Amino acid sequence: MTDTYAPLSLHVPEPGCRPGDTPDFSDFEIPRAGDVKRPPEDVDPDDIRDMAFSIVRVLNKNGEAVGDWAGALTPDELRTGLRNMIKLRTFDARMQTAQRQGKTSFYMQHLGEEAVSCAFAGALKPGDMNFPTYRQAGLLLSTDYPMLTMMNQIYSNAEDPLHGRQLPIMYSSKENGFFTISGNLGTQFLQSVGWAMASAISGDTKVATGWIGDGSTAESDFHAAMVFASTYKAPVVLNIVNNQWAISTFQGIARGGVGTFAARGHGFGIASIRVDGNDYLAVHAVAKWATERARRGLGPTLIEHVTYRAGGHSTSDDPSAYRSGDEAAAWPLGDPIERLKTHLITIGEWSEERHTQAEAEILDEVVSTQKKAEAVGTLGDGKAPSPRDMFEGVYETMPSHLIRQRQEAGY
Amino acid sequence: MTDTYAPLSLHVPEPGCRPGDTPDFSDFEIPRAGDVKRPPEDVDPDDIRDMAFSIVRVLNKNGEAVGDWAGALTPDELRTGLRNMIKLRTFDARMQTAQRQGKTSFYMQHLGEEAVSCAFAGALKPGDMNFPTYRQAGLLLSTDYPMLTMMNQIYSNAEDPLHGRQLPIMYSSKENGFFTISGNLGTQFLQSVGWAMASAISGDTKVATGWIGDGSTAESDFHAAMVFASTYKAPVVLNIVNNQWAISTFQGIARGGVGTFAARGHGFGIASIRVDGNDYLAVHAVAKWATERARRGLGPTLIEHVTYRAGGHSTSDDPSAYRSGDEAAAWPLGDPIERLKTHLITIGEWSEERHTQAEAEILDEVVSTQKKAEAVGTLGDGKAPSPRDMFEGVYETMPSHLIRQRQEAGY
Amino acid sequence: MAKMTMIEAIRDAHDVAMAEDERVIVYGEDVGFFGGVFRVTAGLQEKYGQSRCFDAPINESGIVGTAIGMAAYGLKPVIEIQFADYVYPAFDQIVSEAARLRHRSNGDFTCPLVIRMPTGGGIFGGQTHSQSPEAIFTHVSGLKVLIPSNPADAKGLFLSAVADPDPVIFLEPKRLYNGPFDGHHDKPLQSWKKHELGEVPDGNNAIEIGKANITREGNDVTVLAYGTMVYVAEAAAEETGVDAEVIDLRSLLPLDLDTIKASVQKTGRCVIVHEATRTSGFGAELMSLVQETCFYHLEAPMIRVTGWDTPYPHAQEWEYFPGPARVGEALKKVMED
Amino acid sequence: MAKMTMIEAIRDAHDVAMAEDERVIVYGEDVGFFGGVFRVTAGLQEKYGQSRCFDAPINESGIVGTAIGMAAYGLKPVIEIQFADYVYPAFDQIVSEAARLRHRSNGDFTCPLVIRMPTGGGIFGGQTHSQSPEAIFTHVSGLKVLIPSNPADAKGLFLSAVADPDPVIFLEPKRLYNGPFDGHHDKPLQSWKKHELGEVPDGNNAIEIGKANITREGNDVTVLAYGTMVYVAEAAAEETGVDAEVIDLRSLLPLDLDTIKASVQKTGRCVIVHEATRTSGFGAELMSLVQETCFYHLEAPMIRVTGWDTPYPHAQEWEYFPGPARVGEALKKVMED
Ligand SMILES: Cc1ncc(C[n+]2csc(CCOP(=O)(O)OP(=O)(O)O)c2C)c(N)n1
Ligand SMILES: Cc1ncc(C[n+]2csc(CCOP(=O)(O)OP(=O)(O)O)c2C)c(N)n1
Ligand SMILES: [Mg+2]
Ligand SMILES: [Mg+2]
Repeated sequence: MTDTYAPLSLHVPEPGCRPGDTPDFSDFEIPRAGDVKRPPEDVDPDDIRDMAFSIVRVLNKNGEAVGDWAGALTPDELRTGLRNMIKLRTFDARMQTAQRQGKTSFYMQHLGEEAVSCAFAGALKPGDMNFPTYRQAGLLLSTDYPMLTMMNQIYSNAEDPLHGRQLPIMYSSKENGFFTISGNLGTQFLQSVGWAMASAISGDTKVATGWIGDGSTAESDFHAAMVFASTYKAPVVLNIVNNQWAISTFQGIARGGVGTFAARGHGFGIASIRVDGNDYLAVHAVAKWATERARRGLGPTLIEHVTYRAGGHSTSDDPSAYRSGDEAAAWPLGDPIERLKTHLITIGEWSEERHTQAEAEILDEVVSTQKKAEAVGTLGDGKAPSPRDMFEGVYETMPSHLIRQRQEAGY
Repeated sequence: MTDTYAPLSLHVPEPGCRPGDTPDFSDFEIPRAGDVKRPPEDVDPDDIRDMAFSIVRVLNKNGEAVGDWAGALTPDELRTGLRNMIKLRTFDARMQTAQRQGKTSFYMQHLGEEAVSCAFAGALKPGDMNFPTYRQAGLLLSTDYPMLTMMNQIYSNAEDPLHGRQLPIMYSSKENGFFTISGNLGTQFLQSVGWAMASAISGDTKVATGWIGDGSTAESDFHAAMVFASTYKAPVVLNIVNNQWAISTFQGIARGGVGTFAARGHGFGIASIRVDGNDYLAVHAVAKWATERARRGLGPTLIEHVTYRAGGHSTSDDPSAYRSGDEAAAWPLGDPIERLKTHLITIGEWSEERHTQAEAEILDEVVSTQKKAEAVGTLGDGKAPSPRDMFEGVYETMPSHLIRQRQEAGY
Repeated sequence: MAKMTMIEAIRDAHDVAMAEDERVIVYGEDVGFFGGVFRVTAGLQEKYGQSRCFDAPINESGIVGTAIGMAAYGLKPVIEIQFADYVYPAFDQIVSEAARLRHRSNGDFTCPLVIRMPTGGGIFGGQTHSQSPEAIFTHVSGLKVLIPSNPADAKGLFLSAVADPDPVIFLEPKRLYNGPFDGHHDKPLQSWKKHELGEVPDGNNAIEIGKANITREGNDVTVLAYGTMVYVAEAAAEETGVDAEVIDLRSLLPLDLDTIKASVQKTGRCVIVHEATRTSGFGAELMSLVQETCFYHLEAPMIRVTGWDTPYPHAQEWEYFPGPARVGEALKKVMED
Repeated sequence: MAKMTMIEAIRDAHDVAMAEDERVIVYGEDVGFFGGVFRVTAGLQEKYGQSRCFDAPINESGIVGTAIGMAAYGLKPVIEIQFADYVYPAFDQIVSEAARLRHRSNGDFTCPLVIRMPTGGGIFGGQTHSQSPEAIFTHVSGLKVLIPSNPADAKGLFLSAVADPDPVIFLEPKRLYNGPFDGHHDKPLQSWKKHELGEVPDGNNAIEIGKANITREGNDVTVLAYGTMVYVAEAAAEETGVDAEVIDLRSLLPLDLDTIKASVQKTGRCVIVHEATRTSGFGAELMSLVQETCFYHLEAPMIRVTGWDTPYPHAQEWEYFPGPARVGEALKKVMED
């Protein structure tokens, strides 16, 4: 030890690559598919701490499903998954364009992350409740919820079930287990824990899932969720979607040091796992494992889905201002649709022709649904929900001061 | 896997022992003194993850200082430490009684936890800044800050440096590195990180310490502090004082599962250590190690001080309503004053007689100081700060609306 | 009818609500085994079990956030924030979530939730155990804000709050928890135990939300008050001899504007009293509503008697607190104007 | 003098402040490399380095809490909350800490801190990109609350905020960031780029905090407005032909009551306009102050024109937003009363 010290300086983390740089993911450690073993659901969380520093992967480079997390899904289920992901991507592309055309105010897409929400959806049972962020529409689109209704919401038109009150994509469907989305980050991650506690209090067997982005793990409600989930062993699956970027800031700004997001669970004794978020089979298998733990009263699980946000943050930003345009292509975990497609072809259950045909069918469905929605109306075309709707639903029964204001407003 | 599930139920953690029960700390794993090795200050936090699950201890059962954390303090320094702890305990006892006598509104004591703040104080350098809670007055009392001023503050009398504005014990002394205490839990733990960032931004060599209780780690600002400290590698030492209890709730309500509070650092890659909070030498050694890391730009350290709150939470509560009265005596890490005393006697640097004499001297000092303070005034005896003081200092310059209100109030 | 302190009345109300509806779940810091730092929930865990009344970690956002999830599930959580001064960490969950859930999901999800908190000063609690944050909640569309001034109202309003389908902020004036109910609160070190108790009806005496209560009839000036200030206003009226009509608002949002209007249109004068800091306090809204609806009836400028625009002090508590003397002066002044 | 948008003016103000005083530190979400989602801080990191302008984790309490620590150290942090709608998680740090640091430590520690945030609606941002939370900050003793309405004021007030020894909430009306400055904001999908810019003085044009600005002189009615509403009020006056005096408050706390009083005592009538929800909005405080100080001069009831007491809607934005038509009606009504 010395008594003279050098002046301190502030350490500000920087991503490996900025616009103009060549992306380099060589530091990113990726275990081989099949390497991470599947523990029993009732494992002691202490005994699987290493899983927070590795990555569960099922699909290998050749498109084969390997290891003991494989084998949970039938070819039919896999094809449904593939179709759901294509649908989500197609839907996104059309809606993104519709926003550019001025048909609505705002849009957010899932490009590159489709597996996370689509594969997870298959692990749930009716009555379970998801508390998604704006980037898990696959949880809704994979159910029987009408795509037309989603578009009506996006257009804030006369058939928008939310009556024009909410920003586009802030869907809500209790029936389909999709909690009303909030624009405030992290709040709902915590609410999912409360919902799960309520299920336990009520002697129910339903489970909740919470969702949060890598950047949003920094929010305080992330911590509150961990505290409550661990204290009461709530039947909840807490999902971090680590798509490497918040808006313009990379995950190092939220993560700090050398930890992983999954390792945040260790201080709470929560079972914590990282999974290849672009591997439909791996996400599904881990989701099944974790929901099963929850449903059997074995406590919460924290899952970090490792994926990549291939598009912009939303229609309001241009990622080329803060990251290299080549980064998406260099992302080592590939594209989720391509990978599942290859797997299905490899096992003889799919073909390039069927894929092309499926894409065309889905595009048709999306386009024709879009036409129907636009016939009802788009934002600002005058066929909007009534201004009266703005006053309704603030309370179950409208109090007199709101009635007076509504009258003053002339509706 | 089965498709029928048993009804879920809510898990509510319970302490091992409630009023009437016999305390049982047999589950509490305590390593032997000297067992935990001292890593170099520039150790990779990843390589010492096990330290978050063990406890650094220096004093063994026989009162000897053992292992490689020992040897940092001279007998003189140890005697000063002992005197500081006795002073704090004596001060507390007198002030607690003064509150019972109606001389002030409120008091909080340190009984059983004196080593934590007194031993830590010795590891700091002038200019460093502590962000204490209400239970680290040892950080102030161990400096040259006048005890009389502390009493004046407690009595909200005419010489209270805070002019009667603050609750008793909410001291403030910039000069003595003691940040103004807040009644809101957790807020200051976070502020310490900002102060440390400022030191780094300014190319300074000062470090900050943050303090929080076990119960308060549940607060969201705990998380915010970890996020910012790890992201910017702030020169800060973050201290959790785990005294086993919040108010009526035991640490299991805040901790959940099987983790330790120290392990909260792992998700952030923060160096995390547990220390025997009732071992003056261990606390001092760990504090030295952590402040040295901070001062050399090696990043933050999270320390969990394992101790026991032997008294009530504050003068407002009666712990016998929620825990066994025998728990304090059963606490396996003993009493910090007794342990340091025994050590000094063991190494031939202290004796029962000197101890008794020291206690008497200190009591004299405290009593005579108390008389002086009471001569100035106690709460409600009419010799209070002026009501005018309430209007001053809201802003540097009093705005006109406050001047008007002050005039309206008649001051 | 039984004689009770306000604490006992609210405890009794919990008991009634929990017995009637097993969806009512009670939690908060120290609320379970110990029964709360003010003992409001004492005995409930023992009676209803740990999954209906339990201790929460010290994270106010966590308490409110989980309660929102529970309410969305279909339970009726009743949560305690230990002091109103500690509600701010939960502010986002209350404002951005609880208050808007019904509206933004068009009723798909709702939030029947009661957030209780001891409020106000008068116990030498300093700046972190004395605040009155009611005004900021009244600025949030989607919330209801109640504040009882006596044990019977506390029970009755609590029961309505639990039955309400929307989130309710339930403010409990801690200076009234054990009395006194006489407006002379400035006896700081006197025991709380010696004051008269309130008559509280047995069973479910739910009191409709949004109805004010005229606690003292008068013809010369209307005093708008709530919580502890109701007694201060009454004491001031007695002491000054001004023929004041004292209205205990009980519900700030929704507000019983009809009762206020009728009274001010009768008296032509109005004094508004609250403990919170003045600027943008709820008194501002009250004064605005009265000027908007009673302008032509007003004979003198209305006056606000409030806490000062400073942090709540410790030693200067009774100079900060709007006591009978200050309210009395306002009554005299408004009569002279 | 240069022609600038409000964004450019605030950016320029940062540049001046950072060049003058190396204690000025700028950070927030996306504020560093990218220069902020509205690009207010673009170029500052490049110019002043990473330790004076940097990206923060997404934790608003963390941003404010660390800034308080920095201010206590002796720096002058200027932080951005990405949208005012996201300030609630930081509310505790602002209310319980920043605002009270000086008072509770008797000046031992102080908090010179600027908290910037885009505020207000008009960009189809729905309920989480449109709110106007100014009123709740004005209820907090120890804070100052500023809101400019044009590029020159934005720069001048910002520089005073940075120089101020106490915490300042600096609200930036995002509907004015790039214009228009003509009161006709209800053209949602029109590009922001095409509007006239403002003249902004070079260098340090600090504008004293607490001084309102009469942007339109008139004799018949006083309109109190701030931010975007200043232009709405002016447009309404033009269109109705009512001889209205429009006061741009610029500083809500401290407030320029003298200017307000002088105007209302001249006109005898007052209309108050803001975007925030009505109940307990800042309009209530303004109306109360006017009634307290100008009672005998008032010839008609004052009127508030505000956002409605609902969450901020998406599709119904222009029915919610108090546009020139609604303000015009109020002007006509107050003249008839
Ligand atoms: C409380 C709050 N603060 C800030 C924002 C603005 N914001 C919206 S999305 C976003 C980035 C979130 O990044 P991440 O959590 O990684 O999610 P992703 O978009 O990558 O899915 C930010 C800062 C917000 N919506 N809410
Ligand atoms: C934000 C906030 N919530 C609640 C409280 C009330 N409160 C004061 S101390 C305390 C318990 C704290 O326990 P712990 O952190 O373990 O500290 P200890 O008292 O044991 O040192 C509580 C709940 C508070 N002061 N601030
Ligand atoms: Mg992300
Ligand atoms: Mg404790």
